[in-house]
Amino acid sequence: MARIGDTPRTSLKSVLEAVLLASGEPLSLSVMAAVFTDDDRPSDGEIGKALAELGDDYAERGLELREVANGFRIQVREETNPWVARLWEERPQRYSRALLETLALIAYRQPITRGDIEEVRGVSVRTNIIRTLQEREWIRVVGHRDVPGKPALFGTTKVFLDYFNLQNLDDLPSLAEIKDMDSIEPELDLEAHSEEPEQSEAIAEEPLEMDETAEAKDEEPQ
Amino acid sequence: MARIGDTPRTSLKSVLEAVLLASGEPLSLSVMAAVFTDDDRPSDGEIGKALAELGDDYAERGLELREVANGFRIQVREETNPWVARLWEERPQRYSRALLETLALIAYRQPITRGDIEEVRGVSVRTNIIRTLQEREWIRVVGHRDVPGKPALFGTTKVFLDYFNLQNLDDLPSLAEIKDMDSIEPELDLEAHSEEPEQSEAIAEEPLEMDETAEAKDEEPQ
Amino acid sequence: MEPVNDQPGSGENQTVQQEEMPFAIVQGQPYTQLPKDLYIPPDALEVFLEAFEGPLDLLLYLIRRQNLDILDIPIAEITKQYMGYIAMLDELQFELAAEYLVMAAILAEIKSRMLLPRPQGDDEDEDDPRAELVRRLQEYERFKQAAENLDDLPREGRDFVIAEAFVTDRKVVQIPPDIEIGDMLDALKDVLSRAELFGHHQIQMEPLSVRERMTSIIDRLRKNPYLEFQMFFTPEEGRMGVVVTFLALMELTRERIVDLIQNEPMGQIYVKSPESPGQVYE
Repeated sequence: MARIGDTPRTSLKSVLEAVLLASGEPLSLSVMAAVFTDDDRPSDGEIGKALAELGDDYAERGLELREVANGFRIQVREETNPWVARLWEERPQRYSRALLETLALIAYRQPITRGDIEEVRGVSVRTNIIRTLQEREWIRVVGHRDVPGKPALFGTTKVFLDYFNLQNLDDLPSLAEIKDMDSIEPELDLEAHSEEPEQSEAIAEEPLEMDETAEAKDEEPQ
Repeated sequence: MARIGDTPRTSLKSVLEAVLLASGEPLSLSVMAAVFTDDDRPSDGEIGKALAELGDDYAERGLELREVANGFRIQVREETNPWVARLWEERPQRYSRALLETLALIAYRQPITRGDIEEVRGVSVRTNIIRTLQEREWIRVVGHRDVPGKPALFGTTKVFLDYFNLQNLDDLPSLAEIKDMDSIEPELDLEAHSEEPEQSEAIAEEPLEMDETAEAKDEEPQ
Repeated sequence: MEPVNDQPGSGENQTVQQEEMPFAIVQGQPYTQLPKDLYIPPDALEVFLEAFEGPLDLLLYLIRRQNLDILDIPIAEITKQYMGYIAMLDELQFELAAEYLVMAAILAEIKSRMLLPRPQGDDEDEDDPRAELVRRLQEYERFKQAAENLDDLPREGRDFVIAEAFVTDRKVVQIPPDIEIGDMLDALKDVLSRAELFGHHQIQMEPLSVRERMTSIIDRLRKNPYLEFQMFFTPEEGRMGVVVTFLALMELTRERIVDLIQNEPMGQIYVKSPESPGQVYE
């Protein structure tokens, strides 16, 4: 049976650190004292001294020894929390079609009221869609239309442009282009292109729009 | 927003230590990489190097960084366990020989059916043993043998390896050599032993049998 | 038999070797040793038999107890002992006996075959009648050993604990899903074709640059709700820029989003946000 201080790994400080990290919750001095046998039990003073040393050891690390109401615990420092918090991130499913349509209409017809969107879509726009788009900072209220009820006018933001890697709204394809496209995704999705080597070469030589029409033509003769 | 390496407290090593200790379960390299943003994500090589340094930091402490089947984790060294174990009143569960033998057969002989296990053990395997092993996520059904009744084939899981502190099945203690069948011919017995010294060593090496018989003799005179 | 005072689960027991653990408790007394002779108190038999993992385990015990080589079992002697156990077992009860009885039958069969004279000449090919039993015993013994080795491995919770630090704010963060620009355009295309289906909607869309300019004009008016008309024009943008701004202002006026105000003929034109109180710019 190992005894306290036989090796550095079983020094009082090492044992207290192991005990604190094993428990994962605050431990009072008396609980810490209780893990020792009558033969090797240190005094509260010795435990306190070892804890102070342990706290010093943690000065340059991403953790800290903290005394809280229930005793001492080792916890993640606020400074490292941004990374630690990402351990518990959850990525929910995709956005609904309704949200995408609403966003597209705001992008192409801004400034636009909720009523305008509903008129084009033929259905009401749920409030949580607007809220979600605002929370992502993709849209914002840019003003109010001077009609009864003063409805809010929505427009897109710089965050929206940055997210989609656009310099300005003109970089979006024109409506005429959209109507002519059989399927929009393959042509516009740059990542999809890079996965297919033949296509990415074509892109390197030509601007995006040219590439799109070229492709569309290529496929027609079949 | 703090960035990796701004201060010692947010060095890559410190962040990884905080993340490992916050999670309380093994983390693979890819999970560790996922706590960084695209801007500050280190390479697997950099993470590996930082983990190696972290492991060295723990050399003189009551904890260790271990690689197990599901990744890396920080755990209390066996040397400090005598004190740590006193944190909890409950004694760790003991497993019955029937359960351990069944688990050993599944570990060493996977994929294996319940019938195969019963053949080796010479007794039927109780259903609750299989259920307990499945509930602990130590074993799982990996397929079905293509014979009448389509019996389930069992194999062990990564959770099993993690629980027993192993990286992979190769880390299991090697299975005892089986003794040469030819030597059971009584006439050949002596020859076989003298000709193949390794064999008799193999027999002598099995400590358990020797122990038990020795003990039995010691106590007989009473 | 020797009762020992160690209660299972007492502190010192943890480091004690497996084979010294009491394997049975009879009338409150733990036993660390199996009986040395064949006499077993009837009420103890059941627990002893439960200490064995079946007939192979019992047979291995009998072989070891006499320090016999597993490869050279004196079948007659072992069978006699084994049958002794079975006899008592049988008196007591029970279903447990079935598997043991099968083994007894196997032993008896081997014994009888050993007694028969072997045909001369082909004894090389003739299997030793014990071969199958020995194979099974050896195989079982390997895994009995493996189970003990497994039990000796450091085990989570018993021999080590996973270290865990406290996290003050351990809440699950919802990461919003990503959107591909193509998804958005696909959605728009759907809306447009649906709107066309209904026919009565006039979907006129100005060039996006005009739309964008409309938003930025409103934005400027939010900060300063009363601005001179010409302040919206930047000569550096050139003719196209001027046209875009002009179209944007016209569209905003038409949609009653901004007001154009001229206090006197040929006077200064102001652009005013209708939200703002009609303060007069003097």
